[in-house]
Parts: sequence; C-alpha cells; structure tokens
Amino acid sequence: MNIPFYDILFYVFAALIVSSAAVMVFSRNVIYSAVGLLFAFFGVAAIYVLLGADFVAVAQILIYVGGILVLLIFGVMLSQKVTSVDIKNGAVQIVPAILVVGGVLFILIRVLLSTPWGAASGRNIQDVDLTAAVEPTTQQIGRLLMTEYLIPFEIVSVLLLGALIGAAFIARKDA
Amino acid sequence: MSLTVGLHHFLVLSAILFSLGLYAVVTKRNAVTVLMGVELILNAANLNFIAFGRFLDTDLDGQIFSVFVIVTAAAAAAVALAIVLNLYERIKTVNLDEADSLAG
Amino acid sequence: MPAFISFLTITEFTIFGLPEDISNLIFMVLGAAIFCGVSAVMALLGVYLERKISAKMQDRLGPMEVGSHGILQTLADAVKLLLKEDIVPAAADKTLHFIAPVMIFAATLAAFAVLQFSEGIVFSDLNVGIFYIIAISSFVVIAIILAGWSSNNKWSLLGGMRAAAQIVSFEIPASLAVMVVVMSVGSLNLGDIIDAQEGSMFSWMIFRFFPFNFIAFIVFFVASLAELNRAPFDMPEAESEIVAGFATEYSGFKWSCFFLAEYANMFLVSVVITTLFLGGWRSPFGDFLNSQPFQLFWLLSKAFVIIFIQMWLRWTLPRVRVDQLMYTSWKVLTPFAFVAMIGVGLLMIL
Amino acid sequence: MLLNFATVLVFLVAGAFFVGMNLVISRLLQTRNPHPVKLTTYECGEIAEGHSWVQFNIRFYVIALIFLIFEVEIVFLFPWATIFKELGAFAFVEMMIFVFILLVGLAYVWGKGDLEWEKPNIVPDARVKPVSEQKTNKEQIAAV
Repeated sequence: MNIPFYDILFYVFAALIVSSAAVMVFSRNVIYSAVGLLFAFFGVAAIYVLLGADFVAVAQILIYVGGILVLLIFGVMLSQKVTSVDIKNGAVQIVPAILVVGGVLFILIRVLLSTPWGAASGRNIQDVDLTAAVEPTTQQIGRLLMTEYLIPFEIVSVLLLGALIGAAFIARKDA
Repeated sequence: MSLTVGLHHFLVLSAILFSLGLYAVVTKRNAVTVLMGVELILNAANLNFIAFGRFLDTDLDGQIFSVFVIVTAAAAAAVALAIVLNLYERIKTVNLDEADSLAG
Repeated sequence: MPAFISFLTITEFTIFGLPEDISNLIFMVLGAAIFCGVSAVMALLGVYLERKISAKMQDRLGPMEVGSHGILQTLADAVKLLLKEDIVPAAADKTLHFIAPVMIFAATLAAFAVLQFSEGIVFSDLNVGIFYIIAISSFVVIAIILAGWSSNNKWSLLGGMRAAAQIVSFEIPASLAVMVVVMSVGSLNLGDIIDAQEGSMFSWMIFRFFPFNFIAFIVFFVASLAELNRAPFDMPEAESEIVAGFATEYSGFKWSCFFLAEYANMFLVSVVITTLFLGGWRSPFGDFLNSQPFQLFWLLSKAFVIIFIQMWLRWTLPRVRVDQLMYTSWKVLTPFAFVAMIGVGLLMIL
Repeated sequence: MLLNFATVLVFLVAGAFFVGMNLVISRLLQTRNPHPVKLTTYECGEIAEGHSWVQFNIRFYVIALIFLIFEVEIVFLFPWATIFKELGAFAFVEMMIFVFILLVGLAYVWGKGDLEWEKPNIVPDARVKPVSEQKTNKEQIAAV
C-alpha cells in the first residue's frame, strides 16, 4: 500500500488557494479580503515547495506575507472612512465581469490542455517524477544571479531605489 | 486529465487563480482590493514560471524569473499604495469611480 | 552518531513494519506534540523565572505560597486561565478574533521544527533553515495586526499597529546580522552553521572576524528583543499607555495563547542566537564533554543565559519612546549591520 | 526536501490543533456567566466613545514601505551570502554595487526625515521658558 501523499497535498493546497482567493474576491470586507489573500499566498508557497522550489517558496512567504500584505493592511487602515467593523468593498458590473472572466478562463484552460507542452524542447512531461529528490536551489540561484542574470540583478537595485524614493515622496503629506 | 498530478494540474490551478484575480480587478471599486487582485494575477504567473521550469527545463531560470516577479510586485505595491494614500489625503476616497477628476 | 539516537533520523524509519510514509507521519506528529509540550513548559518556566528574577532585583520574594518557593504558582495560573470565561466583546469580529491566537501559536511552533538540539536531533533539516525562521515569523506580524483589528478597541488597534511597525522595523537589522554568519558559513542550514563552529569556544561565530561578528551579535540581540516586544522595547503593550495593547480584549485561554507564544518565542530566539553565534550545542571546550546528553545541556544552558539577560534588561531599563525606537532600528542598528556585513566581506576576501 | 517541508506543515497544523483542543477543553471546564456588560468594549471603565477607527499616522505606511524595500534586498542577499565564499572578490564587488544603490535610498529617506517618528507638534508655551530666558516680573509688566 502506498498512499499518494503528494497528490493529496496538491489537491488540499489547490483547494486552499482557490477557496481563499474566492474569499478575497467575493468578500465585502477589505480585511477579510486581506486574510483570504494571506492564505492564498501561503497555499501558493506550498505549491512551490511541491514543485521543488524551496528558496522561492520561503521568499514568497517573506515578501508577500511579511511585506506586501502588511503594507496592504496598513494601506487599508490609513485610507478608510470607517464607521464600523465592516469596511465597504463592494463590486460593480458583476454580470458582464463574470461573463468575460468565465470566457477567459474557458479559453485559457482549453489552450493549456490542448497544447503539446515539451514538444519544442523534446521533453516528455510525463517523465518528470515530482516526488524525486530535488537539489537545494539557494546556491544555484545565487550563482545564476551573479553570472547569467547579473545585469537584471543590478537593475533591480535601481528599480527598488526608484520605488523607495518615489513612494516615500508620494506618501509624504506635503507632496 | 488523470488524478495523478502533472503539469496540467498546476497550469489549471494557475488559470483559476488568474481568473479570480482578474475578476477582482474588473469589479472591485476599492483601490486596495484592486491591488490585491493584481497580486493574485502575479502569483498565478509565478506559479506558471515555476511549473514550466520544473517540467520543461533542467535549469532554474523559471525560479529566477519568479524571484524577479516577486520583486517587481513589491515595488509596484509600494508605489501604488503610496498613490492610493495620497489620493485619499486629497479627495477622501479610495473608490476608483469617484477618482475621475482628470476625466474630460 | 551513537546507536540509541540514530532512530531519530527521519529517513528509512519504520515502526512495527508500517510503511515508511506512515511511520514518518507518526514521527512528525510525535515531534510536533513534543514541541507543544516544550513550548508550554517553557512558558511556565519562563514566567516563573521572570517573577523570581524581578523579585530578586526589586528585593522582594516573588511567588512563595504554591509549592516550594512558589514553583507551582505558574502552573496554578495556567489552570486558572483555562477555567476562565472566554469573553468576546459584542463589537469584535468573532472569526478573526479566533484566528489570531491560533495563527500566532501555530507560526511559533512551526519555527521550532528546524532547530537542532544536539548532533543529529532535528525534526526538519531544511536547507533554507534560518531563512525559513525569518519568514515564518511574518505570520506573527499578521496575527498581531488581526488581533488588534478584530477586537475593535482603540487600545488593541493602536497596540497592534505599533507592534507590527516595530517588528518589521527590526527585522531588517536582524536579517542583516544573520547574513554576516551565513556569509562565512556558506549555507542557510542550521546544522551546517553549527558544524562551521566546530572546536573550542574561540571558533564560535561571535569571536570570529573581530569586531564585526561581535557587532552582528549585538545587533541581532537588540533587534530580537524588539521583535519579541520585550522591554525596553515594549511599547506595543505599554500598560501605562495602552492597557494591554493588542491583547486588551482577549481573556482566558485565547489570551494565554499570546502569552504562550511570547515566551515560546523568547526561547526560540535564544536558541537561534546560540546556534548562530555561540556554537549551538557544542561544548565550549572542544571535544571535552561534547557527547550527546551534554550537547543538550550546553544548548539549554547557553539559551537560558540569553533568556536571563533578556529578563535582566527588562527589569533594569526604562521603556524607550516610539521615536527613540525608530531611531534605534534605522539609524543605529541597520547602519551597524551593514558595516558588519561589509567588514566581514572584506576580511574574507583579503 | 519534501519530507522536511511536510514536517513543517505537520508542526503548523499541530500548533493550530493544540490551540483548538485547549479552547474546547477550556470551553467545557469554564463557568459561563454571561452578562451584556461583559461584552462591552473596554475603555478604562467608561462607556466606549466614538469609533476605534482613528485616522492612523502616515508614518506607519512609510516605515512599512522602507521595510518592504529592504526585505526584498535581503531576499537577494541570502543566495549571494551562501555562495560568497566560493565566488570571492567578484561577487563581493557586484553585491556592494547593489547594496550601495539601496543605501542611497536609505540616505534619502534619512535625510528627508522619513525615519523620524512624527512627534506631536506642541507649540512651546510662552509661559514656560527656561529660567535664563524668563523675564522678571518687572520686565513682563513693562512689556505689557
């Protein structure tokens, strides 16, 4: 007897991601949306782990949960005229939106399922053993950043500098 | 599609995540929630990068790309929220439909 | 590795001929249960020590009635907290009010999984060990904000926002101080970090690359104090200003969750400091007294020295103001952490 | 690697379960004596006034923003730090350029005063001057 833990975990986290993203999207309360987003980020990190990307998974938790989400929640707290616990977060044009988004989703899934992935590179996607041991990625990522991706890496620092100065400038009251 | 997880499962999951994010972006009027929708979309893209990297590539290029996407998302969120807060300071609302004073 | 401990390594381990997967699962659950117990005991012991140490410093006796020298006092308090009525204010958001304490405790417990308590005794030997510990503590920030917001109380919200701003501010210098160690080890794995400090106490990280690693140690220690919301950085729960901060509207066991998490985090941080800078479970005398049971003893004694210093500071220093807090984080610790990092880098190249 | 992360997951779930279990035990053991007054929001014994939602200081946002940017920097620093020994001076110079550019950002927010916590703007009261500046009674009368 061999329990397919890998598949079970995938479905559990897929369900977690979809349901918490749905909470995020359909909730009428911004804070509930933020909590939904929290669990969606966590689920996505778990999927990264299932795909063998340990460093990216932890980076996802660190930046999305620890950084972006905190920033978003601070943004909510700083930008509401609130009179009760409920922070308004209504939706408009629901019916056309559902039609369009449903159409997009349908086309996406059709394309995703009918494309012969791996044909171009001559690899068979059925051959990949997901439960096989994966090399730790952190050092490899560091090596790639220092060699092949050196220019993007240095440009990121300029991007971050711009974001820091720009956002700090805009956020200042007298700006 | 069999029940055993393969590339298609990850892609479909990412497509659903993308659609939910897109729905939030087009229907929500609260600027902060729209931003949250954008983050969902970026997560869906990252999921694709890493899934393709795992299935179609022996290198870690997919993961490097997703790191860059995470960085860009952080920078975007920082600047966008600063704009939202500045908007709130000026016109006391974060409703995107009311913030149309530039419209002709 | 001695034979009696080798069964603790997680691979190829079976119980009663059960499949490997199931055996591993049982092993993991066992480990988690042990650490639930450990964190509870640490909280009880920590509170007792805190009371006794503060009493000594203020020339009092502290708890004396329940058990010999009041040793059972905190246990009695724990039972009392379990029996107290759980009150959720009518204005609060019930769901989030419930989620916050669960999240804070679960995140704290999850961080324990990667700690190495003596040679080979580790439940989850993650490659990204220390990076993971930093990341998982971000759930604590979110839990604190949610606790503050869901209570719908002025003090709670203010306390939660203050705590979040404080923790995130000090995370940068703390992470940079960790970087100093990682640079000379070349791995994020906690086991590798301890292995790199093999030898007598002079090969511990704190004594290397003098003075840069020592600066990093001080930076990490101060930043971790602030991340734990402990005095002198305890504005988030400054009793005299904002009652009990984000925990104002919590009572009974939910309140004790925050308390439990605080003391469990104190222990966690002490073990992390020990691992990063003080040689982990290694004996200070090289191979002397470095067998398996002694390793646990060394780790715990180092950790408790750190815990004692944390308590000592709490009962010695007055609380700093918010602006002084931000000054400490961004204008003192962060520049010094960068200096330490660049200094170590230069010394390693030369 | 999957096994190690599975352990972490088990720890997370077990932590949540531990709290949940204790909450159930507590619920079974505790004496419940409900009263509407107990459910009111605490505000130093007074009846709560206004909303708990006050407009927060924008400083909270700026701090979180600076934090986020440096957090991203740290995500890049960690992989670099693990291979630093291997790559040596070349990697060091590359990272120093990266760090230096971000330190410019830190210097900018430092110089612009974004790192100062906004203190309440208390206008100095004319009556409370340092002793050296205090006018004597006669001078004050003369001034009036």
